[in-house]
Amino acid sequence: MSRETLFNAAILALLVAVPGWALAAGEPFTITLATRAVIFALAAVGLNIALGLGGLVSLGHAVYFGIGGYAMGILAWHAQSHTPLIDGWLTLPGTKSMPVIWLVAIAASALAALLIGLLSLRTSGVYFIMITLAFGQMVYFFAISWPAYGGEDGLPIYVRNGFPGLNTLVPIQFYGICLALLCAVLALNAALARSPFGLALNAARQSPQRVECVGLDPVRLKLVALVISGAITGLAGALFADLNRFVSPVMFSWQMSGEIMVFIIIGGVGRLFGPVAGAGLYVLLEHLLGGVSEYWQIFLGGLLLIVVLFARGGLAGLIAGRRVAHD
Amino acid sequence: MSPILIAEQVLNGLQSGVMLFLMAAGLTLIFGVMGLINLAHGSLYMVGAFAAAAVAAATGSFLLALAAAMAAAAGAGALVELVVIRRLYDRDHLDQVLATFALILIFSEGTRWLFGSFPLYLDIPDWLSGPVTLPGGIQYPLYRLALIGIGLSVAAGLWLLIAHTRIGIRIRAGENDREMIAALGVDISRLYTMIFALGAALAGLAGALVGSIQSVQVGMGEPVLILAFVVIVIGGIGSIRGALIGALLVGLTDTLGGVFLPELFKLIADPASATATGSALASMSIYILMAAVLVWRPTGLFGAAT
Amino acid sequence: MAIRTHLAAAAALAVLAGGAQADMKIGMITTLSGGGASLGIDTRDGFMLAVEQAGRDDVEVVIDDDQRKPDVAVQIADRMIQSEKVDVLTGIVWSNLAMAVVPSANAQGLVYVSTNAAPAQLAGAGCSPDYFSVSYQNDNLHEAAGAYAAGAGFDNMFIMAPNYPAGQDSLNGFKRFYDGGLAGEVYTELGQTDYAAEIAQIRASGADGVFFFLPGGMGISFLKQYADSGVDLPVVGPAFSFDQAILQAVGDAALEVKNTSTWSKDLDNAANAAFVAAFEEAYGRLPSIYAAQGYDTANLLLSATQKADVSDKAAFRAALAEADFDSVRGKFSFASNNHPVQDIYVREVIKEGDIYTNKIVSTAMTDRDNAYMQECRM
Amino acid sequence: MTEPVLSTHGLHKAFGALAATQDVSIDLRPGEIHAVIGPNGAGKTTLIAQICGTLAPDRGEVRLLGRDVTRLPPAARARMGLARTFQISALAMEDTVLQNALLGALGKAGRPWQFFGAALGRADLRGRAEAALDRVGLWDVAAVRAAELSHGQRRQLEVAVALTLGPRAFVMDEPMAGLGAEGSHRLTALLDGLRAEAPILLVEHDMDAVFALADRISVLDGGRLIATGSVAEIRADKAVRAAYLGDAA
Repeated sequence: MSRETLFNAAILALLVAVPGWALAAGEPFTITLATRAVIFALAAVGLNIALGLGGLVSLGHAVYFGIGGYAMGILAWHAQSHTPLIDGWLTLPGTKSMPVIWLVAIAASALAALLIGLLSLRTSGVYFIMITLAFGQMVYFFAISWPAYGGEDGLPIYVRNGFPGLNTLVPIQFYGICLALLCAVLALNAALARSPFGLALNAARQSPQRVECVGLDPVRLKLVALVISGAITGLAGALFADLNRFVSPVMFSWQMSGEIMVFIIIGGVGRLFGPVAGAGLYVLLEHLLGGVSEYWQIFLGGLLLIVVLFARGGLAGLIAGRRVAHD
Repeated sequence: MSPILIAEQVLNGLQSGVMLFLMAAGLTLIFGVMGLINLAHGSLYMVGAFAAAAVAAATGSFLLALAAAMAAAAGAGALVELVVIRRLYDRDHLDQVLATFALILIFSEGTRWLFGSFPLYLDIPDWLSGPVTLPGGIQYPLYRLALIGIGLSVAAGLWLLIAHTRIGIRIRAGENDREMIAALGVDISRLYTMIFALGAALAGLAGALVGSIQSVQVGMGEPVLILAFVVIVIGGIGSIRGALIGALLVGLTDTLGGVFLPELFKLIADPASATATGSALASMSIYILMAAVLVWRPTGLFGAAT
Repeated sequence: MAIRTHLAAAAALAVLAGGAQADMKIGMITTLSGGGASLGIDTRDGFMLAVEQAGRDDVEVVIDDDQRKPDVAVQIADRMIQSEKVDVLTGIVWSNLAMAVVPSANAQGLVYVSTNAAPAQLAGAGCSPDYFSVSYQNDNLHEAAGAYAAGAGFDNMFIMAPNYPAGQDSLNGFKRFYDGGLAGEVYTELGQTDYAAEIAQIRASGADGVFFFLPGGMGISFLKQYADSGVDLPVVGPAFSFDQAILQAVGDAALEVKNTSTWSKDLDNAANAAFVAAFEEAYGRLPSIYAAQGYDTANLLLSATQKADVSDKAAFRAALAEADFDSVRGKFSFASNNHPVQDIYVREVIKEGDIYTNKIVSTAMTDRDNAYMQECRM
Repeated sequence: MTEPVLSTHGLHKAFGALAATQDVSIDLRPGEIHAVIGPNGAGKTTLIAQICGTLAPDRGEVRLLGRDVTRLPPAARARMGLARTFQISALAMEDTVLQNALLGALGKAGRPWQFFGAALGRADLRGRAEAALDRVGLWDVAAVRAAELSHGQRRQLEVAVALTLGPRAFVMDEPMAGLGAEGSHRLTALLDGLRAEAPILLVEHDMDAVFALADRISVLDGGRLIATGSVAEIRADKAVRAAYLGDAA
């Protein structure tokens, strides 16, 4: 077993063990905290597909996170207020069913990623960063001023949505759902990285002209990566909204985009479990440092600087060592 | 809507455009010469405003406050360049984004730690306050006219600097070929520090000038930073001329969109919902402008073709 | 696991039962860092001043910083409910954070007493017997501004607010009691800092007065730019832009502006005089409306514990609804939807020595309740 | 005479006042190695960029297999059978030699939209990639990262990737650049055997290699084609000697 495999296994074991420990130690809130970390990790794994595999420095992933959140918010709000979602030649009701909400969240954020990708992938490098940031800001302003679903106040959902056969109101069961989804997406990520698509995408990141010269279209590869990435981050957004039983435009803010990226960097770019480690560490720091000082973000900033300047592999790089070639 | 009002709104658009230019010019210069994307540029804008507010409170002099703003921002810029930024020139954009994002956190919380959470007081001096009457009977604040004047002078100054001075030659050489300029015997790291400090000083100046008619508070820099990014994307990265044209376009679109879109919607909807919808759309107008420019010219109006 | 409960200031003030189980455990979620921290700090300081004055050793307060982020506020609420088993929640400054926390806290059976935020949803269809607002209903100050404008003879006002729900509620609240004409009705961008375009519209509109609702830095920017524009129409607004902390950053530009408030430091009653003096003594600054509301909230909670045990929820709610405490606002009672019935005043910004502050000039509304009682069925 | 595989007709490209390519017509016939030489700045790189589609000409056309491809993007030309190698190696440096070759095979197969199943496990792709590596002599370093290869090995890998495409024509941009005598010699032998597979348009500075390999030579100078002919003809051409060989000799 390589060190990276051990590192991954250790993180997974930790995630599985947390609720048991929390219940035994009489700290049930830790489960909520761990759920938050797992959902952030899911969002970051999504971004990592665009960033780590595709080299797309998207500073606008909060768009997909927020769209996922609003997919949940809008569907559940219509269900709880017993108003139809669409009322025209076709009448569609809202829903409180998690699987349906997830599908809608995935589809809606994938569509948004497709539209933003079509425009922003006309450029590359630093233009791409600025443009994704700008589109994020555009959606944020729209969400604030669009009155139909609460605008800046957001939408409260009184009761967490349901999942067949489970009681999602019990923190540990909701945590289980989130962890299972995270594992599924990690498996998907691992499969993608090894697949023919992953091979081509990986090459498109390193040398787009090479990919062109073997007859493949690097822009289309990146676009598909962005769509998959956005869809996963959207799913995370739906879960995040369910965790809080609330959505608001804050999910669209550019700071959110920055934070999702920070998770990856602290954990390790392009590493399968990097985003998971990063999100966990971030939530832990937020919790612990927040108790030490109101100005805890100074420490976060300092840590981030040190990681970027001196420990580029992030946590995964420190613990698991440098990346080795596949196979 | 009267011609006077329209003229006044155009002046307003112009004024917000030239202030954006001060931000965008530094960003685009730093990117053009050093290849660095600097998210912390908005923090330098904030540093300028806070320095100006502190010095104005201590001395009562507006000019001293402006000088202090530029000096503080240039100093902070040079320091950051020496300690952090110069390690980033050879890194990829991702590292640059993250390191400068970290700098935002440090600057913002550090400023809050030093100055507290309350907004600071900074006002325009008496000799620039009040309105003047322009030809055509337009009443317009003298201070805003002064802002337009200062912004355009800085633009002209930058053009002179780059086109006609030794340092300008070095900057242009640096843009084209780092190795060549090193071969010319120019101390490249000193040149970079100077350019970064120059960009920072412009941001600090903008922060102080704009801070005088707005609220000096933590986090004031980031909205401007994002607008400046839009400006640069529209104008073309690395082009000072593009930054000027882009800034004016964004300033005018933002101002005129906010005024005329709600009016336009009133033609087709009832006033209350027209104002709300029109305003919502207006807040998106500059991004729509950006998208349109991208479709037409992916590298911006004055960007080099790739 | 270390849990960040007692921030330094709170720890000094919170009266902790030495090992004994406190009879009432209050969870305070408020904004103590980032933009807007000044409001939360005042809320906390006013609240803790009342707790300290009461000298009760059976009341425990845990305080945490929501960073003005809804998700953080929800997370803190979950922790306080699940781990710390608080009896009551309070302290949230912002409506959007209140919307995130209050309904789910009520659904989990907790009483929430608001020190400030009181959005329309929670007063109308979303009202709850477990939710009390000690401050006002969000529309109140705007309604009072409308009533004042109508009474003062304005009949062509230019009205303006940011384009978000509270802004839309603001203009609707104003129009509810203002029956004159409108020279203009403008929604600005939330967080907008330059109002040159709107000021030009005001100048061209032929209005006889301006009503604006621009909380925080937006109000500072607008007032400074307005003062410099040479447009000298009278201005009226709700108290938020004329708060003690903000006024010092606006300076002369705010002088003589009329604003509506449920409280002012010169309000003439014994409880208020004692509060203002004690607050200045304890913290070395003048109290703001947020401090006054925090102080009243604490006193309301303390008064209810005298009458009922917090574990007997029905009795405790009834005790709260009686509002049997000395409010710094003088008379104070609850309407049927647990929002205040109170007088609302018109204040004017003045300068006392080097400090900008407010003085009451008239009463805009007497015994004002709110517009949403009909929609509230509980 | 047989139909040329690849040809340009009156290609013209200017950057501002500088005409980088002026009225260049050149063709590549089956079975030949056609070398393009010229001094620095003669317009060789610009010409290749137009042939491969990364740069659009101002005037003129590019034909591949009898079809006008002037407006087609590089990927489409590659799918038609145009294989290119780069002057500065454009490999995926973090990937292994085998993965780089697999990418070519994947491009040839034209189906990158397979999200599951390991690329390395695809027998068809792998067979094609391994055959190409074998052909250029990189079989024993298949598991090494491209970044760790020697300069000469990277050149060989470039050729291997081109081979996986099963191309109808090669365009090679200075494959010998930076190689030592031995590396040059090995690559020359490799290219020599390739012409039977598909003709090669070879842009090269190394005159020994050019004279050893080329069936025909075209000479560019100042963006113009000043001569085309057999090796002997070019050696004898006065204009060429004056413009180029004279200086070089």
